[in-house]
Amino acid sequence: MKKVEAIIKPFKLDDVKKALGEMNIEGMTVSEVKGFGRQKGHSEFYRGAEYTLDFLPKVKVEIVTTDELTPKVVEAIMSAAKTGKIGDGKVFISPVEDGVRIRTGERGDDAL
Amino acid sequence: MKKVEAIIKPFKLDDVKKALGEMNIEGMTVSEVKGFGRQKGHSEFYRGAEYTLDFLPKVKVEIVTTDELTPKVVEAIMSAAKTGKIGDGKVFISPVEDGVRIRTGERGDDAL
Amino acid sequence: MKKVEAIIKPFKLDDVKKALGEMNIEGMTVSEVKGFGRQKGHSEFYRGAEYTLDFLPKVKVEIVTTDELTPKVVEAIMSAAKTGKIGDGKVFISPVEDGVRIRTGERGDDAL
Amino acid sequence: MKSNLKTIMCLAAALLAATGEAGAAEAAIDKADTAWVLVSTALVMFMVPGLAIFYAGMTRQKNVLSTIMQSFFILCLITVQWVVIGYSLSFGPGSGWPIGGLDYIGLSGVGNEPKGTIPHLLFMAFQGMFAAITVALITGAFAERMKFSAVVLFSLLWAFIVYDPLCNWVWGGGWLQSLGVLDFAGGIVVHMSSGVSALVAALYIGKRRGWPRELMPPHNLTLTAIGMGILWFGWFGFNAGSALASDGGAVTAFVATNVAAAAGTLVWAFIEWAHRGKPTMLGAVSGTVAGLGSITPAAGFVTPMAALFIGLAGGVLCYAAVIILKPRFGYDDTLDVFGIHGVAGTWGTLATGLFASIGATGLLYGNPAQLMAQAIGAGVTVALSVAGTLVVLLIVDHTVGIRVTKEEEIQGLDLTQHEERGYSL
Amino acid sequence: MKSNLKTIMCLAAALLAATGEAGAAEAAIDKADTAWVLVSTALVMFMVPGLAIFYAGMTRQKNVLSTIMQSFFILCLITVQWVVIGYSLSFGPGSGWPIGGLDYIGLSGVGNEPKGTIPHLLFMAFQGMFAAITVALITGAFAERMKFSAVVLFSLLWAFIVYDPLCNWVWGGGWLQSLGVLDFAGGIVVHMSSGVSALVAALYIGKRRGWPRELMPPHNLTLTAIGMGILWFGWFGFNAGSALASDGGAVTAFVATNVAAAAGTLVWAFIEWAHRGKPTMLGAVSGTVAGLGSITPAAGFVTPMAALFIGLAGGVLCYAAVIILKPRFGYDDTLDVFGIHGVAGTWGTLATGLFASIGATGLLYGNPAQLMAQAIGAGVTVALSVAGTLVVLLIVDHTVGIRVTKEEEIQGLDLTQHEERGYSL
Amino acid sequence: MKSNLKTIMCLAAALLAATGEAGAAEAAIDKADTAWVLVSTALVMFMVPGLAIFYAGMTRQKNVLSTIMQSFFILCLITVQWVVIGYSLSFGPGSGWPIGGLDYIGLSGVGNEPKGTIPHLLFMAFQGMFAAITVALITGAFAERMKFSAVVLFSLLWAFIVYDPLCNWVWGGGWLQSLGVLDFAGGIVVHMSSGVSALVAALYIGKRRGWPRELMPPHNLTLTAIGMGILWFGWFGFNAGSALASDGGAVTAFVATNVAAAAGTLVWAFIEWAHRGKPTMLGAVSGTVAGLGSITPAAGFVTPMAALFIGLAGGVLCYAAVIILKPRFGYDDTLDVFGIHGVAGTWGTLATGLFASIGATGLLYGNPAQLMAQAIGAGVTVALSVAGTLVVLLIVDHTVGIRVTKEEEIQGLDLTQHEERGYSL
Ligand SMILES: Nc1ncnc2c1ncn2[C@@H]1O[C@H](COP(=O)(O)OP(=O)(O)O)[C@@H](O)[C@H]1O
Ligand SMILES: Nc1ncnc2c1ncn2[C@@H]1O[C@H](COP(=O)(O)OP(=O)(O)O)[C@@H](O)[C@H]1O
Ligand SMILES: Nc1ncnc2c1ncn2[C@@H]1O[C@H](COP(=O)(O)OP(=O)(O)O)[C@@H](O)[C@H]1O
Repeated sequence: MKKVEAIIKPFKLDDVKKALGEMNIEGMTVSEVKGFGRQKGHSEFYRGAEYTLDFLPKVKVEIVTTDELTPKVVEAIMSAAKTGKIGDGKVFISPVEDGVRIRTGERGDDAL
Repeated sequence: MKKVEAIIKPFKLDDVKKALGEMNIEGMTVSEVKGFGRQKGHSEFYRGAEYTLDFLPKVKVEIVTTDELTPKVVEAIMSAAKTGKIGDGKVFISPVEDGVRIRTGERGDDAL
Repeated sequence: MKKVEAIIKPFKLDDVKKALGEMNIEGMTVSEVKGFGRQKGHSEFYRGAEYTLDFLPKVKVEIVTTDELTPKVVEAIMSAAKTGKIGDGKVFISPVEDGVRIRTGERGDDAL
Repeated sequence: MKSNLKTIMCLAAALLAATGEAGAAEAAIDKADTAWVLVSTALVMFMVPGLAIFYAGMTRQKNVLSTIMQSFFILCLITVQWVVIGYSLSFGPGSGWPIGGLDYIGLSGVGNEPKGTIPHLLFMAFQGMFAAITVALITGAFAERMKFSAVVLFSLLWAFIVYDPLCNWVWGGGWLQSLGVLDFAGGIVVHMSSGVSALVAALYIGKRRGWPRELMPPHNLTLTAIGMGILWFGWFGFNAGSALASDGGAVTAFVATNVAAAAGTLVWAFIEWAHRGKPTMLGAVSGTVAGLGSITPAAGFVTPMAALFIGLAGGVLCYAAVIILKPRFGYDDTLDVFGIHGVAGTWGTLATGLFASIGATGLLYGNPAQLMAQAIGAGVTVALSVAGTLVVLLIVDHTVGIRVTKEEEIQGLDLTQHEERGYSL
Repeated sequence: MKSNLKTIMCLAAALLAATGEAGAAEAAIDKADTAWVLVSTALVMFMVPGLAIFYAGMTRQKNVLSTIMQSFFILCLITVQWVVIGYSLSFGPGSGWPIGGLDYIGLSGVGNEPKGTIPHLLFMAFQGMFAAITVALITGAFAERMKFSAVVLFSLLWAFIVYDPLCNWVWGGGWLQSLGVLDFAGGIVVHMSSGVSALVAALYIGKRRGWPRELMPPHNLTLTAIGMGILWFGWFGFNAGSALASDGGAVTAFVATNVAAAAGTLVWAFIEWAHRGKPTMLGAVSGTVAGLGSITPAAGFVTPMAALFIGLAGGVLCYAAVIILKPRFGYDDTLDVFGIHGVAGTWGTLATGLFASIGATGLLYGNPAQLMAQAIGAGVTVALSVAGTLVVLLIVDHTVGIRVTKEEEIQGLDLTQHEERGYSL
Repeated sequence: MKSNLKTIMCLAAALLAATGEAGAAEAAIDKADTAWVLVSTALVMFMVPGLAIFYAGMTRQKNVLSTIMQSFFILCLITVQWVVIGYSLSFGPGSGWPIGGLDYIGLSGVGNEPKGTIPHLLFMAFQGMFAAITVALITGAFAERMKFSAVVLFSLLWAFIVYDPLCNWVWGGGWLQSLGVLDFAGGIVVHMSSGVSALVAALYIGKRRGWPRELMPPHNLTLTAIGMGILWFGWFGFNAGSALASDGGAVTAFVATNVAAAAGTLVWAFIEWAHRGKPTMLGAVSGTVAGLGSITPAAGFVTPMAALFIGLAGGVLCYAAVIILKPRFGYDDTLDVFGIHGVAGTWGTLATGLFASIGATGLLYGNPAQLMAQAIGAGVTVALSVAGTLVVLLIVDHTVGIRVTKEEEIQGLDLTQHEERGYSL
């Protein structure tokens, strides 16, 4: 089992969800994060004080999936989230040892 | 060391916290996330526009713990978070290589 | 590749960012979390109801970096985030198997 | 131009009247009084959305819209009930027991002829706002757990069974008024009636799930602060408008209102400071309402210094009720309608019997009968509110049902009763 | 002291006039009328920030400040346009076709001499607030996608090309007024003109990116609730202030306003309840505006019971327009300016021709000519609004450009047009 | 009925007076004036919660309640101080130097007898609101870092040491008034005094931790927008109410206020647009306050076109102070009380000496002495404010201590001073 963790642009979330849905992946967890990277943040201006924010709103999508499906999930995310402009984000893959579905107690790949 | 990551229903957080407290686990980190899964979201209605939201508010609890305690932690969470209804959530276990307590510099299991 | 995950005090974020910037690490993802630990939360008082909150606002910083740089990253965070008082937080290191830059498709260390 | 001629007619008539017939003089409308009561009516209306957000800021986020909706909907519901029949039941010519006559149904016969020195229709409108806000006040007691259909039915029935009779008795020429009970702007009719009924409703419907074990902090106190600002502002119309004239009586009530509001705020904050170590903003605004509620029945009858004292004592009493009594008795009056409006209204009603010195005379000025009358008024109000509210609650419970399900309470009333959410930030 | 002497002069003059010269009587200022119109002018001003936050609560978070800024800036822009030239174009002595004269430019000749029974300058100020809010209303149609420079230019041009002429025709002694068209407080001049123009603008600028596929829930309905409270409150100045006197006419309008607002709210909520299963708060306040918009042209001419009916029907019609028509036709009038103000204004204008019974006579009271006049007024307003708004849009589009880029729309107008953010919570 | 008879008496008296004794005429209360001043008093009260949320929106989230609490608490504190002693010190019959007499302590002798054409008690209440808001304005300078106990003590002492004497000198029959200094509605007494004192306090207490290096964006500008709406609305009572009559003087002040507010807004936004590329909403509302502050001392004395100019220039000057001067001098006046109220008040005070043409004559109309008087008034105000505020600060610092600890500042004043939080969203 792997965890695929993607940091993407917020307005791409819908597309990513749809792409994953098409490959019958329906479980995922999403959170709002702030990204620091090469993409520069916007500036704001209040009564003479200018702030160039170095963080940008991003969305983190986490999907735990089987080893087998992992490459496909990564690919689906990549093509759905890509705009080709700086700040498109990253996908990280890391190992997961086990998973449990709380409701049923199912373990491993059955829990996904 | 393992990281136990549980996605649960928000109103179950208190119970989970209590269950973990009873086994003397007091360190944990909690964040608000949105879950996509089998459980269907609620619908909202505004001036003729109906939205069926496909995400649901969930809470993610992360506990880094020793290899030894891991199964007990998982079990404690499972029994505390279970309602038996769809959407109860998941627990994922993944490897952690090291941990440090910033204040003291302690490492490994001592840092927990 | 490793993921370095630090739970720190919110007002230390700037210092951590600066410390990492000095070692040319510019990519990171930050999220707001609530921490439960030894540090006691504040209390609030509303019309006779007193709440001692057991969670505290914390910031989670995630940096995926090369195996080589990992110890330096951890050290930089530790010295920047330290106040010496309870609640300074933790750093956890875990394995990451691969990373991809969505924009270019670059993989592995190139993606960082 | 037209109105100018009218003014002249008026003047001429007035002068004639002064020299000749007193009857004609009674019939004259005063335009300045009209202006002030127009403004006051608008101000009291504004209090209802003010109350809605004052309340809503103190609930949990998942119930913010339902809380607003309740007050706002009641404003509309009672406005229609009032023009159709409520005004007649309250002020229609009739026996005064148990209720006014039916002559004014559909406002028939209620036009711009004078009622005192203002148009009758304006008097009707001003009074209608009082009916609306009184009902809205009660919603604070059962916030976060009542079905919306139950709120609607409860409000309508309560207006008929409690408000209209009580208003008739105290203000509409009924028996309490004949008895000499004084209620300048609604200490009895508005605050006591809503406060006592709120307690009954809170006891009937039961505690919120998890209360008091679970944390239920106010979700957005900036709303509460805005609401407080509007309430204080509107209260000038409520109290000083109740003089129904732009004269010294209005000024007396205005100053008393302002001073008592300030006194209530300060005393609550200072007690909290002494008792708990820190003064809270929510405490301060709670004290404001306590002061305002306390002065309401007395506003036009007392000096500024008496108002200061009434506000101070009101703050102390309400503090005690909310911070000490409520936890002891363990009832869940969500937003402390009883602890603040009920207690303040009762205190103010009695205080009127003590301190009245302008246009009426209280105990301290040698008229113990007034205090007795006030006590009777208060007693009757408690009795009517308890009995009437119980009847209403039983009817509601056995028809549409009163409380949301456990699941709905957990998910919140906004989504389950109204299918919408307060914030999508 | 000074004003006392003045009063006496006044009285003396009035008495003289009553016995002697009618001309002098015309010239007298009534201080009570002045007080009421002063208050009303302030109330109408207050409606603009009320509208700003009413609107802003319904947009997405990234556009909250831009939405507020638009209404607020327009208040200022039109205030200056009005005193410099707009008032003259609207009310300056002139032919009435196509527009008033230029005598009052820079308010020359506009002082505290009487205009009716109030100072002329006050009449000017009161009318100026109407001009401002009318323009601000339109912004709801193109919210979340128009460049700020385009909003500014659009507003200024629209005031000249649509508002000032229409105001002159209906209220400034122009040809529609001569024709006998009735518009008590702006059903035609304010609501129809802004509502129809809003539809034209929404069609011209096109849908928001992603609409209606993407979710665009209101980001903060507590703002909308506060805004609604302010709007209702201010509407008393708008409608009852339009009597320009503190008299029975104002009272009639006040009561009609209140009753129609309540009726519109109730009917919208109940229809939603029946039709959708649950009443929403946003629906309720939408109904309030529908009721208020409907009664505006009729307010001073109808009985409370007629107002009740006008409000009810207004709620039904606007509900149909917003919930049924809009999805069918698929235009993106962001905040339903047409569906609510346009529809309500039109209905109210016609309803005036049906129900007028106080100071005017409608069809139901035997005067079919009034309905005909109203229909002509409505028709002309549609024609002028469509044509005028199109001209304005074309000018704006070909000079500063009308719509933000796709990137800017995604990032939001707050950051891209104003370089600031609503919340840093 | 009762008031009708009174009116008639009044009329009779007035007619008698007109023919006979002037003294009796002076004593008459005008009910329309009373209505307008009642409303105005309520409006000025409403400005305080308006200010509270205007300010609170600009602070960081952790200080939102403390900011609201400060203004709100001051309203109450000063209300009580005023009725107990402040009014006497300001307006009590006395020498005028350094302060009024003690005759009015506890409002003894202050009843509903006429003061001008309104009840004396109403005059007292109206003036009391000015005292309260002046003190509240200062809190913007030391927001986010002063102990609550220090705020309370500071406010009370400042009222005694700066406000009451200054009010006496300028409005209470004191020496500046005798000198002919004009201040229609508080350019000197309210805006200059609070603005200059704010600068002194900001310098004394020092910068906020991290300022200007750290980002401190306003946490919720929708609050600031609501606050601005309330402030503009209330300012009509502030300025036009200062005519103390419902007459042409009030209308003049009303129109001037509105025009200057609009002009200040437009000019700030356009300068920002030119200078920075984009106009901000916060800039726009800052310009509104600049325009309003500038016109305050002049409101009843100038034509609408002069008001337009005064507002424009006020916007330019305040923009320069806030955007250019403040960064250069590096003082941390958190919410720009000096840069806006101080600068606008000073400009308006001098502008009154230039543009006065109604009921007074300025330099441009041939009376250089007026400008001189205004300059003296301004100079004296600066001197008193600097000296008085320093004394107050020293007392506060050496008794309860002035600034929170570093830890408290980091955690925020809401939790550390009031043990509550603004939002639990
Ligand atoms: N090393 C990293 N560790 C964690 N998150 C990262 C890392 N590098 C980038 N990110 C995340 O990815 C986002 C996009 O990165 P950025 O450098 O802006 O553009 P790009 O993905 O086009 O290279 C960042 O905002 C940040 O949230
Ligand atoms: N494969 C997955 N990866 C990450 N999170 C998941 C995954 N599957 C489910 N989740 C999380 O668990 C929550 C509950 O899942 P759901 O399918 O609704 O019900 P159940 O847990 O009863 O099967 C989801 O809302 C989501 O946050
Ligand atoms: N075992 C753990 N797993 C996950 N997060 C933890 C764990 N222990 C502590 N934390 C996080 O670290 C924060 C600081 O821990 P705390 O015990 O308060 O102080 P200290 O770091 O000084 O020991 C906590 O608020 C929590 O967010």
